[in-house]
Amino acid sequence: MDLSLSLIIFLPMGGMLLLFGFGKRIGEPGAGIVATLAVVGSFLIAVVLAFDFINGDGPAETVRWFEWLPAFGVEAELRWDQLSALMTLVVTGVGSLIHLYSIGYMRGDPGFGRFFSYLNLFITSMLILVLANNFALLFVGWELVGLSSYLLISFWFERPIAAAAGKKAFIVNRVGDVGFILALMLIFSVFGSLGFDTVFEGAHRGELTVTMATAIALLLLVGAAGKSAQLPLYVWLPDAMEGPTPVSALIHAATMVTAGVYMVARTGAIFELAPIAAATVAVVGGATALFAATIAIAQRDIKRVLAYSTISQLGYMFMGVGAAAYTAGVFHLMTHAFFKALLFLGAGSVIHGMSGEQDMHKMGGLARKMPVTFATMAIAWLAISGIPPFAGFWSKDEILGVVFERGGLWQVLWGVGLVTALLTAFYMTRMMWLTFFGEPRWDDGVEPHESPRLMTVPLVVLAGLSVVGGLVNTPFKATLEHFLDPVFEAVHLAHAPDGSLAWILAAVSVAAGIIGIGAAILRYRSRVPVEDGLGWRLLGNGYYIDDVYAGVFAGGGKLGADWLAFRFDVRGIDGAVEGIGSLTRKAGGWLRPLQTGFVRSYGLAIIAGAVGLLAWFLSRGGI
Amino acid sequence: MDFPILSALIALPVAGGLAVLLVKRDELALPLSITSSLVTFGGAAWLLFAFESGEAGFQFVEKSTWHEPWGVGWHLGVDGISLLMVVLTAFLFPIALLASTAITHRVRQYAASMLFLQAGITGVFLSLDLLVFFIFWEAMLVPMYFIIGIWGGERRVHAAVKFFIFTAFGSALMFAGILSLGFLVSDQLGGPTFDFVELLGADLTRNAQLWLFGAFGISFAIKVPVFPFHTWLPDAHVEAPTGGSVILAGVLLKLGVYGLIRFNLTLFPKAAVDLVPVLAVLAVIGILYGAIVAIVQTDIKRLVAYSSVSHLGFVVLGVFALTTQSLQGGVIQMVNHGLTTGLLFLLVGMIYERRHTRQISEFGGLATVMPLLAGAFLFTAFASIGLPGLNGFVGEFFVLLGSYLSLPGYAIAATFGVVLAAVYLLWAYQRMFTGEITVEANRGLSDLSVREKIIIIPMAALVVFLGVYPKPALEIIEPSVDAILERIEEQTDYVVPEFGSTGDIAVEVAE
Amino acid sequence: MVETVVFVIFGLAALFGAITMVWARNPVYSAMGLMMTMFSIAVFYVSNSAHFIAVVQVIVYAGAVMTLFLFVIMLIGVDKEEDRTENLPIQRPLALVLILSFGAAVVVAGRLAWTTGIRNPLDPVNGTVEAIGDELFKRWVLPFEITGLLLIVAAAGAIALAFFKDDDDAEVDPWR
Amino acid sequence: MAVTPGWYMALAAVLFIIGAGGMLLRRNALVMFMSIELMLNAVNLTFVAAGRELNVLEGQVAVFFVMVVAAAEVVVGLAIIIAVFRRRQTASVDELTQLRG
Repeated sequence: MDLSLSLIIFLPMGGMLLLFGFGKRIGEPGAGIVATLAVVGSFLIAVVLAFDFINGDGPAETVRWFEWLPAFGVEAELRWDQLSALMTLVVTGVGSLIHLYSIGYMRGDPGFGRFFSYLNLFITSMLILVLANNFALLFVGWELVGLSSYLLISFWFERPIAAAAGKKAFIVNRVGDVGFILALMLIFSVFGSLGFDTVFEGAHRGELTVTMATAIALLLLVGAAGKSAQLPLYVWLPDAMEGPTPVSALIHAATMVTAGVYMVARTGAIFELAPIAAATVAVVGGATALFAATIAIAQRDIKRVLAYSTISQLGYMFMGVGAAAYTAGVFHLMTHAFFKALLFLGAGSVIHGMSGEQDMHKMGGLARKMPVTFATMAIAWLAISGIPPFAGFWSKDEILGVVFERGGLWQVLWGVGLVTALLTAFYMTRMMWLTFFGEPRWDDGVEPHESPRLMTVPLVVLAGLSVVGGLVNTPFKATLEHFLDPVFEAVHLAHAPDGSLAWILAAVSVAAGIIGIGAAILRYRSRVPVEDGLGWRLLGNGYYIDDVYAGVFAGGGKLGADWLAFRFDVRGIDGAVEGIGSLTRKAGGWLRPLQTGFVRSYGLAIIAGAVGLLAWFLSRGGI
Repeated sequence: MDFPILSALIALPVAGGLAVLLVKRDELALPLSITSSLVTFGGAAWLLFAFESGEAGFQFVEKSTWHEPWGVGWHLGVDGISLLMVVLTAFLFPIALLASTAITHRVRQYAASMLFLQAGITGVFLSLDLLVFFIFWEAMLVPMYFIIGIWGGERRVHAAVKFFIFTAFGSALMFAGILSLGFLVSDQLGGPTFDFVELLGADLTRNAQLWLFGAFGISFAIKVPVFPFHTWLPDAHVEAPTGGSVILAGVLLKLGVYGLIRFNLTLFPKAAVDLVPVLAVLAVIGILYGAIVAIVQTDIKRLVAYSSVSHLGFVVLGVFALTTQSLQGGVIQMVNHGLTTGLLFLLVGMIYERRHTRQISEFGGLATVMPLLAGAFLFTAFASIGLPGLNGFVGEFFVLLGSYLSLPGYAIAATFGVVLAAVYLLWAYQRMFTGEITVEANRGLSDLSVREKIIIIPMAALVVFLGVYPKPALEIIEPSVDAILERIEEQTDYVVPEFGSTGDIAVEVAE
Repeated sequence: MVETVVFVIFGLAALFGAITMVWARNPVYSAMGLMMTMFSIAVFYVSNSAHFIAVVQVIVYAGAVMTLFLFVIMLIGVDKEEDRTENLPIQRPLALVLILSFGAAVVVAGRLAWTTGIRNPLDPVNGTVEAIGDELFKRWVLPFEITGLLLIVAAAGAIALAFFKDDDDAEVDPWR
Repeated sequence: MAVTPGWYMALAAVLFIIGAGGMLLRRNALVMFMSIELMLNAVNLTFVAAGRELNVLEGQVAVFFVMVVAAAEVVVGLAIIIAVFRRRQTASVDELTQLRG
């Protein structure tokens, strides 16, 4: 068991090191194949290891590598339980498909070997994050994932915007990580250890007061918001689209951004003790979902639509885990991984076909030109809009159901979720229509063609998963719930309603989806309306929040730093030091005129001194 | 056979220096000095393996008194705190010399002064007699002054003089402190003594300790440099030659921290406990101030210099949080900072040797021309930012989590320094290495030569090793650190906070 | 009784000499004045039974030093009348103020105690040559030898100043 | 009304003050020099008077040494004055101000 679990991480890590060293020599397809095999290998091992979980609740196992930080009692230790198994399967599964796809997509790119070594680095760090058995190792994965996203976003570093986007992503993630570190501080100060087991059992034994639990939970939320691009730290995800499309698919849709959701699910025990914090998570999720959905409507760039859509769907997941429906959240995470990866890869194949063109207003009528891409993206489009029997419907409906079930204010959140579902359907239909239907608005010299088989095969597989994926956890047969139960039995789970209420809610959400699609079709059927009114520009630029951030933090920060560096430091402190030097010289200058040159003034001084001395002696009463 | 390894570690560089001076031909200077420093490194490596890591006291002690009535003598010893620094010094010098091939005029004097500098630094780390410590402290200044003053950049004389006066001012205070300490204890210990081990036995009044803490503290604070005394560092770094600034950043700054731990914490515990808030404030200011100022620097060396101010702010915070984790973090971060910042300076030196300018605006798109150097720079930048898996993270993690219980507010403020570190380094990397090549001169630059690879690979390997498996290093540090904390607990009413005490206690402290 | 008469006469003589020395326009007159003061002081030495000192005073001081002065005055040219213009503005008033305050201080000190130190109960001592010689060569022999050396140095100095007159650099004085 | 050493000291004080005045007010180097000699003599007189008061010989020994030093001083002083005079043809102190700050 130990070896095989470690192997899951060592395979991609080996791939990464091998390609990093000899990427160039292995050359064009070879590097891709090595990388893909590594990830597929991990996937197969994960399936084998997860097998005994499926037919009954196998025990959670831990594999200890070595003692990493003795003073903190932190061991480099892996944990294999149902939740990490599920995440590993998603990461390696979707990952291997995307690796396969990238071989086609990145053909002819000079940095081919380097790209795949970075991809394997990402898979390794994501697996470390998912398989960690203590907060410190989780943080290691957390940061390494940030590193690989930095490297992959600014992969084409010759383009300044890509480099800037990579830096922005890392720094915004880092802001989130500050919250995470503060949470670690509190946890360590309370429990004296960072191991999951000690912390969660301690939480159950009541070692954690409500205020402390809320503090830790809120700080963990800050970390999660940073990594999963939730309000207010979402600004880096749209810019991260500068990276190659497979990267967007893998990192910014399927796996990395879901790390926040996984972390909240994993630390359920703490969130359970802090209802306010859990509610905040849900509210943040809901708000982000609605907010991002509104922006997605007005995007022209196909990848940006999907980026805001991802932020919105992550909002859903946060709503789920916030409402203590961890299985629902994780379920939506899984289904979202399938159809969102598919959408991104589809978009990549569209861009590939249109030789780099990303503006939807310059596309149209591609259905005939790219039938497979169109078909698979259509499936994903129906899945994300929540049309049964596709995957999206089951997971999103369960989340809405749970939120509605919680009653009280939660139903307001349910309303928000419903509106977002409608908007989701609208902007996805808009995207599909602008890209695949209507008359072609291509630039001249652009010859769209279907992508090679290497790229379309993963699309088809993902399409299948998008269809089948939902059936894993339907109200009739909640297999996923049983699968994950041992992980969450310590935490009391909120369950979706059943019986007539479930049906009504399902009907309402499907109706919302259909209305969204209908509205979009009506609007875009005949001609592409000109979209540059005030409202459109406002939404198109994301309420200008990004520019506000740039102005306030970047601009303001720079001004403050300039003042501090060149005014305060150079003139202030350094000036003080140099000042002391020139002061002594000046003082010397003041004393110079005392030497008048006249002997008699010196005589005068001597006599004055004598008189002074005598007076002083006399004042002390005689000698 | 108790071969006086410690004295050898000091004598070897001196002998090397003299030999280099005697040999007439200039081109022999660097190879000879490199071999001499490599031999010293061999000795240091042997010392590292022969050192029992579970011990708290001084090992390999050599003692011979010169002047009995005053208890002055040649007393060397090494313990958990100084061992790693001695090995780091011995490790950095051959690399610094190997990186100084750009020095052309008066190479012999350069190599000799570097070796004398090594002797001085090793002497400071090893000597347990306050007067001998002071002699080495002053002796070390002279070669550094020449290295900056003669082989430096344009405003080198200004920088050298500023560096010298700053440190000399501090050491004058320290000398007064040493003398008064030596004679203050004469009535308790039967006659004045300058021997560190005997001084441990003395019990000074709180007032005396405060004054002595101030005298020693200011001198070490200048060296560290703690916030208000840092203005000499950017000038000294910008003007120092590559080899000089590697040593300056890698080891010289740590003398201040070593002094703070060895003398201020151990000899004056009462004062140390009282002054914790003061130094914690200065440390946190240093962290945030150094980082913010580094963001907008136009000269890359000045940027790295300010980053050193920020990183050493972390170390000082760790040292004065007075918990076993934070103190260990401080000591290990000294070594880590030495490696990462040393490597950063080496890389900056390599770029300087190619383009003879340090202005960031002069560069752009270097990654297309020199991918290896760009990769090394990014690797070191991430180590310096504190990416887990690399050595910077271990130190920061220890300091931040360790200092939370005793200094909650300061630890939280210091955590934001982590973000700023990412900002200034990545922004510098972006401006220098990514994007198109704008300046024509950058187009023809060559990538890493074999010599440069030989410099980078060992350091990079150490950076990764200390990041992934810091256990052996931490086990060396832990006993000595615990010994100091126990001594503080005995001497004062300060209790080292217990991590993981039941939730409620921690809550009160945290409120 | 005799002593008071002697004191009064020679006191006035000394004062007169001192004032002439300061006031006289012609340096020779001031030299004469100083000589008169020195002689009256010698008389005071005698009245204080310091006979050896009185003789030495007359020979060394009044004799050798004053003649040396007269010699130099002759050398420098006695006829030049000093112009009385005072070009240091604050010199004169400040000098007077200091002198008066000095006098006041002395008067105040006088009232306190003219002499400090323990009185020697033995019979009054008189400064005969034997007594002074005995004192000099027993307790004060070291200072005595040092003064010998001092005199040699002074003589050598004077000769050096006189001989090595480098008349080549009649350089123009820049401040003139 | 016997003459007490106090009288002598008072007289010496007056003489000293006159000497000081002379040194401050006159510009001729020689006269200043003579006033210094006068001040020295005044001090000698005080020494002797004090010696008589306390019946000790130290007073007179001190005077002896003062005289020796004064002699040496005069020798060197006059030599300087002559050398300066030969160069500047003046003995007035106020013209010799090259050594100012």
